[in-house]
Amino acid sequence: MASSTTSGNPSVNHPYIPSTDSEREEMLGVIGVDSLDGLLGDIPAEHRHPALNLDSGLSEQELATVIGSMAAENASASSGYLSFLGAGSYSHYIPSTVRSILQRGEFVTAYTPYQPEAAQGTLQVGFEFQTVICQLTGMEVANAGMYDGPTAFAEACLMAARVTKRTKVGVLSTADGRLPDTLVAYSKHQGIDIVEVEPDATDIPDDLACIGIQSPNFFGEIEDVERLTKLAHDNGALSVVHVNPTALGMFKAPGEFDVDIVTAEGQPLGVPMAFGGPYVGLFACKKAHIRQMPGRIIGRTTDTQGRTGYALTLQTREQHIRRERATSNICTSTQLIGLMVTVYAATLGKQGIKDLANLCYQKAHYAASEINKLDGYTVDAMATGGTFFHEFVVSCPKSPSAINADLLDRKIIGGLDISDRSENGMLVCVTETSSKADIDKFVKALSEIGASS
Amino acid sequence: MASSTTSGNPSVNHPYIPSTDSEREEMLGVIGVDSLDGLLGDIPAEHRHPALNLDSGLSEQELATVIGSMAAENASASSGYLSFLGAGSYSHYIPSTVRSILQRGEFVTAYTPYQPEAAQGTLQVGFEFQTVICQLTGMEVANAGMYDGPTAFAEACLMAARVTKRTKVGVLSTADGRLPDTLVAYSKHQGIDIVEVEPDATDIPDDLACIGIQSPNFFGEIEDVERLTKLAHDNGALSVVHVNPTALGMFKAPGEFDVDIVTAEGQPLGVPMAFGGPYVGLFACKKAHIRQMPGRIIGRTTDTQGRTGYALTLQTREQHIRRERATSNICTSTQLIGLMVTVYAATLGKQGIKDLANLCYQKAHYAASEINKLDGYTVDAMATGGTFFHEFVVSCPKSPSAINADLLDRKIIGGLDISDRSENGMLVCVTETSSKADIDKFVKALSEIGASS
Amino acid sequence: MSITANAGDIDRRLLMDRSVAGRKAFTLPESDVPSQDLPDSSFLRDDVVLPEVSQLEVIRYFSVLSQLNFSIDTNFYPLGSCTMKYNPKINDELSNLPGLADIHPLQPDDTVQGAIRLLKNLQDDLGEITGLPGVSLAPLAGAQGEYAGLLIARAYHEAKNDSKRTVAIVPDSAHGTNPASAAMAGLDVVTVRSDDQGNVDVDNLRELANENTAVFMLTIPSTLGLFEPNILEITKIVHDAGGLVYADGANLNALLGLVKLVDLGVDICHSNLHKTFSTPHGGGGPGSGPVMVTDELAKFLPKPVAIQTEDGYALGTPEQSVGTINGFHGSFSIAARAFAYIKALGLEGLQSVSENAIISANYIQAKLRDKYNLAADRYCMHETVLSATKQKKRGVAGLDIAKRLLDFGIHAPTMYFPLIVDEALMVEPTESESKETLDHFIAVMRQIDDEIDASPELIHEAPHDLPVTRLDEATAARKPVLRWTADE
Amino acid sequence: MSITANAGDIDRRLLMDRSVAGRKAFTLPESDVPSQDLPDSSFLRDDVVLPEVSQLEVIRYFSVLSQLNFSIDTNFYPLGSCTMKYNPKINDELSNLPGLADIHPLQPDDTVQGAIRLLKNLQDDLGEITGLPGVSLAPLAGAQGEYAGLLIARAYHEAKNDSKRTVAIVPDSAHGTNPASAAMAGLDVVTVRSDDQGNVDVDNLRELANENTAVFMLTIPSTLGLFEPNILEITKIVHDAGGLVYADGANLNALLGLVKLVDLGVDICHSNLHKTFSTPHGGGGPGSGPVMVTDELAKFLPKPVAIQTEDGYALGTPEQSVGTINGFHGSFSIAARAFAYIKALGLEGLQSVSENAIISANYIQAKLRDKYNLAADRYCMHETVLSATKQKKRGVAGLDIAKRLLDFGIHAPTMYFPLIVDEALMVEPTESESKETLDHFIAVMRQIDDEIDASPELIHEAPHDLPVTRLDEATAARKPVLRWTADE
Ligand SMILES: Cc1ncc(COP(=O)(O)O)c(C=O)c1O
Ligand SMILES: Cc1ncc(COP(=O)(O)O)c(C=O)c1O
Repeated sequence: MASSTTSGNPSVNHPYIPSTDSEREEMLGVIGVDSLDGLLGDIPAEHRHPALNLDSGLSEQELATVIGSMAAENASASSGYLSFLGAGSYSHYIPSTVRSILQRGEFVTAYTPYQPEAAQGTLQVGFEFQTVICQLTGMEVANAGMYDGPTAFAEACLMAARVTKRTKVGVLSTADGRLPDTLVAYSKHQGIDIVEVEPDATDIPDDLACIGIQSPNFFGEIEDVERLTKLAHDNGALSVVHVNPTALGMFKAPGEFDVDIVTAEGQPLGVPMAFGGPYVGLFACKKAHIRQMPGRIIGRTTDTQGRTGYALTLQTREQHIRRERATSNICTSTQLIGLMVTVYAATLGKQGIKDLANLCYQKAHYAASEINKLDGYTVDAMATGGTFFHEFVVSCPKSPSAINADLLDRKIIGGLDISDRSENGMLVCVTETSSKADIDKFVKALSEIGASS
Repeated sequence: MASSTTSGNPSVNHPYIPSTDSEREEMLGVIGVDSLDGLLGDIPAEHRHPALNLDSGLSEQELATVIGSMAAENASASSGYLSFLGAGSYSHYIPSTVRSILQRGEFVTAYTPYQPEAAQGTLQVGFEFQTVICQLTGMEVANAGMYDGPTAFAEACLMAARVTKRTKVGVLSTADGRLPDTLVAYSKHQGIDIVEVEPDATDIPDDLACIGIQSPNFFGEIEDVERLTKLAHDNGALSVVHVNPTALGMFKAPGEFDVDIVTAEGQPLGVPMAFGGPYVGLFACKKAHIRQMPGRIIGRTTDTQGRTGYALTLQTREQHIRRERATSNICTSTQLIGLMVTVYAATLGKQGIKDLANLCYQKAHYAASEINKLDGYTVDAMATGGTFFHEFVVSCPKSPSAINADLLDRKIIGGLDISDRSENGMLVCVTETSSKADIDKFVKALSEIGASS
Repeated sequence: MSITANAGDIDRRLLMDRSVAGRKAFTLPESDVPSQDLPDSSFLRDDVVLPEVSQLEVIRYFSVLSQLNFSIDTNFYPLGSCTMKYNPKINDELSNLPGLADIHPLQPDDTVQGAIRLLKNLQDDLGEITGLPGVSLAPLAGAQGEYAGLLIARAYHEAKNDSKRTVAIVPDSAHGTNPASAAMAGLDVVTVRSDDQGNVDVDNLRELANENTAVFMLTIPSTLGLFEPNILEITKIVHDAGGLVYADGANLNALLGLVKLVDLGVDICHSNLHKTFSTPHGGGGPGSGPVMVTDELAKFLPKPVAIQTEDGYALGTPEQSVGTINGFHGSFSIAARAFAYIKALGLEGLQSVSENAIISANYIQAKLRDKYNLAADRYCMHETVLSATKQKKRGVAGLDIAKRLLDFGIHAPTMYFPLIVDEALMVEPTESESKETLDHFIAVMRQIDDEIDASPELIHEAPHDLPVTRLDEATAARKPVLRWTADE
Repeated sequence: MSITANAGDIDRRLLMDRSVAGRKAFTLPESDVPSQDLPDSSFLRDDVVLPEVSQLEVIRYFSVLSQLNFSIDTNFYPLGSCTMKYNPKINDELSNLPGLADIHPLQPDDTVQGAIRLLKNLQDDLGEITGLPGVSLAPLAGAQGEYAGLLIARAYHEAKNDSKRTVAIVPDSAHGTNPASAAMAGLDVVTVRSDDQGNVDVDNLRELANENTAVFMLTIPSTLGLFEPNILEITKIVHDAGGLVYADGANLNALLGLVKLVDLGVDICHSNLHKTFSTPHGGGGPGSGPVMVTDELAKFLPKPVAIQTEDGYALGTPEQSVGTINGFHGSFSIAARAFAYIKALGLEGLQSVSENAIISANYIQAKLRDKYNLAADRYCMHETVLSATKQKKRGVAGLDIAKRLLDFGIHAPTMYFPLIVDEALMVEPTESESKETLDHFIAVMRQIDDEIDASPELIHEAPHDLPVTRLDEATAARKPVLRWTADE
């Protein structure tokens, strides 16, 4: 009889499933059916219990072997590779505090805090997160996080369109292609047009909803956010600035330039690169616009006894209340990554974020100046006098892809090949995780590879 | 002035030390001294602030590099080595639940539970631990853990001496040398004599406090605990049995043989090998002897509201109460390793411990029979018909140390060279962490190395 | 001023309020490169005012805060539609292996073969489970999966030059993300009614489906935890009208190995890996919402898609891809967890997941139906929607019952969803809770019903023993305080 | 039967009481080798009756239990003599690296060079800090370090054929392990009095030290948190009598970089790595208690000792070693944590540890001395011993005050130790707690003193809000229940 409860399959007793055969039997009895199939009457009989081509289950030890071997196939710092990739995902040292707090099951295995009485931990952390993002960006308000940087940027442009009631969005030509690409995917059926704006533009169409600026831009260079913001405002547009949060330890905050909306990829703030995700999008804006903000927002309030507490707020913007008129369709977001960012910011603190930005600056500039000395290699920003952070474009003596192939033989993952945007251009990124010895090894390899061309 | 508060040293602001210069200043003011030195008047001035030859502090990132490189110098499974070492420390798969619970700071950073109201977590786990040890060994009572297996064995022999009021201790000649060695170190100034007893002895001196039996013994073979216990009892001695806890998933428990005290190394139950420690000594005995037991004991009781709670009990045996008349000097013990053992036992459970013992048995016997087929190699237990578990002695065609050197070139760490106890003897251990392919590779290597002699 | 003596009454001050000038929790290494000139000071900012606390304060602050949460690791959490099941620890561990956590998304394919192989295997398994073989793991959550699916539907119609199909038909019981995603995709949302059994009103659907229909979005099983008895008819109506059928797979936990979505007539679906495939919810993400489609639609999938080539594995872009819906390749380390989950359970295990989830929900329903009304009085799938209308008449709302449950250490069910059920309490026990836990929940729910008459104030003022009582959410929204500020 | 509604009132049932036949939390792999014959059934046992629970139940059970503990990660824990300081998370992490955690103790030296190098470096640092260059990391805790030290003392006298030295002189203020270890080492314990200042009574010592004296055991600073002003005289008396001076280094936290023990005349000492060097206490271990000795005594050290050779590093046995005091090489992964701690702080940091520990203790003492008597009314080192004698007269014992502190989320100080102080409350704040935390503690201690008159029942019945109130320890000892049994 036991087998009938699982409809012909041998009933499986698995570590993730506590019920035993006799318990299943008993429950089916209470329900009043003979077998599971008695509960499945609504499923078309001809399609019930289809044949499936899946493996049998593995023990934990076997699982660890299978996935461990997949991990071992990848080249990473732990397998002895140096890497000079950046372009939106950055290698930074993650403090032990971040990993330690990330192991707290009470944070990891909770749901979105819809019941605030049972979620004050998540909620207070979210409020801290919003505070950190405001402090970093110099903005008035921030939400509790978006999916990632590019979607935050896309949602910011859509928000600018809502706020200005305009349908044309300008994006600076120096932005990472992933920003306009995501914006296109996010807006293509909403009648939004996207136009490219040059960083040195002195006028813009007068029907722009916003200028979207990445600074430091895709090439690592700081844009003149102040001037561009003024240009936007003069034309009734908003200024949307996408930043690298690490750079904010050193460079002026967008808030100082009257920027309207700031977005960023939160990954550099304590989040593993993890082949691209999950990350967290940072989103901050002027207080005037909060009711147009997408995403979850946590507010402070009091309980019936007058004690401070935190709760989700301004929920009428959200899909579960406003449905097709919501400011965004986002539901499950990135709270846990927000926790990582919050612990990271608390750990680095005022001095740490400054020291970190400086250290990254020093290392990247050292690398740039050493590379710039090499025959055949030019660092563009050094040639033009641009101010850069973290990453810079190297014009190489031959195709970056050929150079990268040679580098790989020396266990070096070179910079990003951006020859589609800049002739023989390689976008090189250096952070605090590269030692001088690592940089010197890279420079020496470039030199040798360049000479052999 | 700030520097004077730290007596000439620049005051250090470190992540582990929150006080700032101004706070130190303020506190010294409240205390009523000008500087720290005002508090150090009792330290002979000529010896104050000695020169010390120590490095400066490292940042966390640097620390991770320094210790990471030390770790990378060692050969382990993660660097691709196979190992067939056992002899008191065993490679077993540790379930994720164990590591996960071990990350709970509330367990890790608590003190010995002297304040039971604030330590019910630690205490209930300890009670669970005692239960697990009783269930495994078949004994009536267990303590909350000793330093490690050999010290537990030594303390058991000393306890037998107290119980019997005799001063001569017998230890089986087949025991791991670390057991009598530790016993010697533990007893040498207490007028205890240690005599060797052969496993097939049919009579023993009539003034023995106990026979100390390791089973499975050093060579992996099961001893006739029942007969030896009876022999001990017939002579007014106790029977002390040191077991391998993994073997108890399969082999009869000492409790079935009227054994008086059972000890074991707890390491196989979910504890990393960690170059030898920390481990946990398991200690169980008959209820009649509990007031002579060493170590911490946790008992169940009720609070003023009648609720169940747990507390340290029978503390009058311990050093902090009885001082020089205590049953042991042990204070800080191994509670956290006990937690690991407890989570391990709860995770494996009734079926798992049985399956594990069987799997180890199957693998070791497969390896033994394959090695036994090789020219020049003999598995002693297979020759004599002994029953073994986990490990077995191989008589090799040449010196095990020479064979091991060759094996190492193939990234195999061979069995333990025990040629001091058995001619050209190698003690080989195989657990569930060795796959058939691993074993076959080892056997093939032995075969080739044997042939090349 | 007396200090409150209560171990439960913890210090709620924010980090900035704990900050002391000069304290730190971390030190950066000294620079080992020759000192470089800084940019012009006009570029540089003053200090970022972040917390200045010690490392112990960081750990203690967040550790204590964590204890204020209910979570799967500590509580029964029968939150309907959310599938709060056990999140295996081994999955977290494996996804954090350096070889998976420390790889850059733009590394050359040949340096990340293991990672891409993992993605490809997961795509294949999800394709097999749903019967929809075109899979992209790019979407970062269910809602993004929906949006990607709708982009695909639009691209499909556009490719056929069928430009008038601008309507999404959505049941009144649908989750809010469905209409919100449809609106983002530029579709007009038309609502189809549910009948009194909680099923799609087939006649109403027949009226609505026409040459403007781009897509019909259906949650399977429905948000009432019910399987549409007319599913084949429904999908046929849509297909006959030239529309596509989108299945919201948030409830896939009920169907593993029991039925393939493709066999029901589904063209496109998403799955929330953070529900059915047990990746942790993290207090509100990160998640992952892969989109699965028929072979015919695979060419429209968002990029990237993992493919097998002659030399190994690669990330590719489908021919007519709807494009890039986010930064890189989706939630990779969430995908790794879901992959581990599927491998650990295997075919029989996955079937057992759904079977046990269904039995548990029906068991609760059977044991509570004399006390609580049901949204639909028939066997449910993996969740049951209770309706507290009888209790409401006796003076206690669904919300009060939800809050009262918290007092017993049980998380509240999903409240007031689906919108079509009065005083809805949607209970999803999942397969990973023991019968003992279900019995405890049942006993508590029955006791709360008794309390309505015996001691209603216990319910109205609940919860009693949590870090806060009910919060003033109205003021929070009217006068939003959204961050710490210096001048408080 | 009504269920108690209280989120704090958790289910305390044991695992065996949650066990259901057939449930499991883990699966072993299938065997991949040909099936082998089992031994004769006479060897085999029936099932081991261990818990049968699901994996979620394992995680939830232990997670919830953990929350019942006070700990450094969640509470101020000013437990005197125990040095409950911050335990850096990075140290746990690094000691768990596979290259350190997964190595076998009997691996050939050349396969574990990194591990032995770590041990050698730590030996050198401990030797430098104490000035005692002979170091063995073998002892598994402070008490075993003491025992090892006493074995060395005995070996030293024996080597000189000085067999009548069988007495250990121990102050009346000593920790219980001192006399217990001495007894284990076959020494007769003779107690030296403390004077009214809490110092060793030098005259009494002079009377006791003679040709039978093997060793004098002194805790430095003393268990009263005081530094012996006559230390040089004391050690001279012992040396003149031909005895050795053993320093119990449990309080070394006060002396880092401020004074070397060797300069005070110490011959042998131990250090508790789980105190001064910040390895976590784990709820009662594991610890590590290295023993440090003068060059002259190094040949007697227990084995192993890490040494540097021409080809690298090796584990060696000193010529006249007192032998093997436990299984392998000591608490290796605890040693790794202590090493990480020393490297993270460096010279200046270690000095700062002691300086700040001393300032914090004196600050508390200064702020409480008007309300509480002091064991000795002078500046203390890293801890202050209060005496609740004034409070006792008003009806409240030290124990009551300790329990009342728990209500405020503060762990109790060490009670009734040292034995020579009436109603002792030994407070050790450590350097890792902020001034704000100290101020909070001070305020609470003052408030409790006020409560004695205002509301004494609050104190007598404390703690109020913890998982249990005071426990019946008498019955626990009289009728011991030490394990779960089936027939309850
Ligand atoms: C039925 C249903 N559809 C869609 C979603 C949205 O999924 P996500 O939160 O992953 O974006 C949810 C999540 O709650 C849901 O329950
Ligand atoms: C003064 C003193 N000596 C010795 C010890 C014993 O050390 P351990 O607990 O590490 O064995 C302690 C521990 O509490 C102590 O405080």
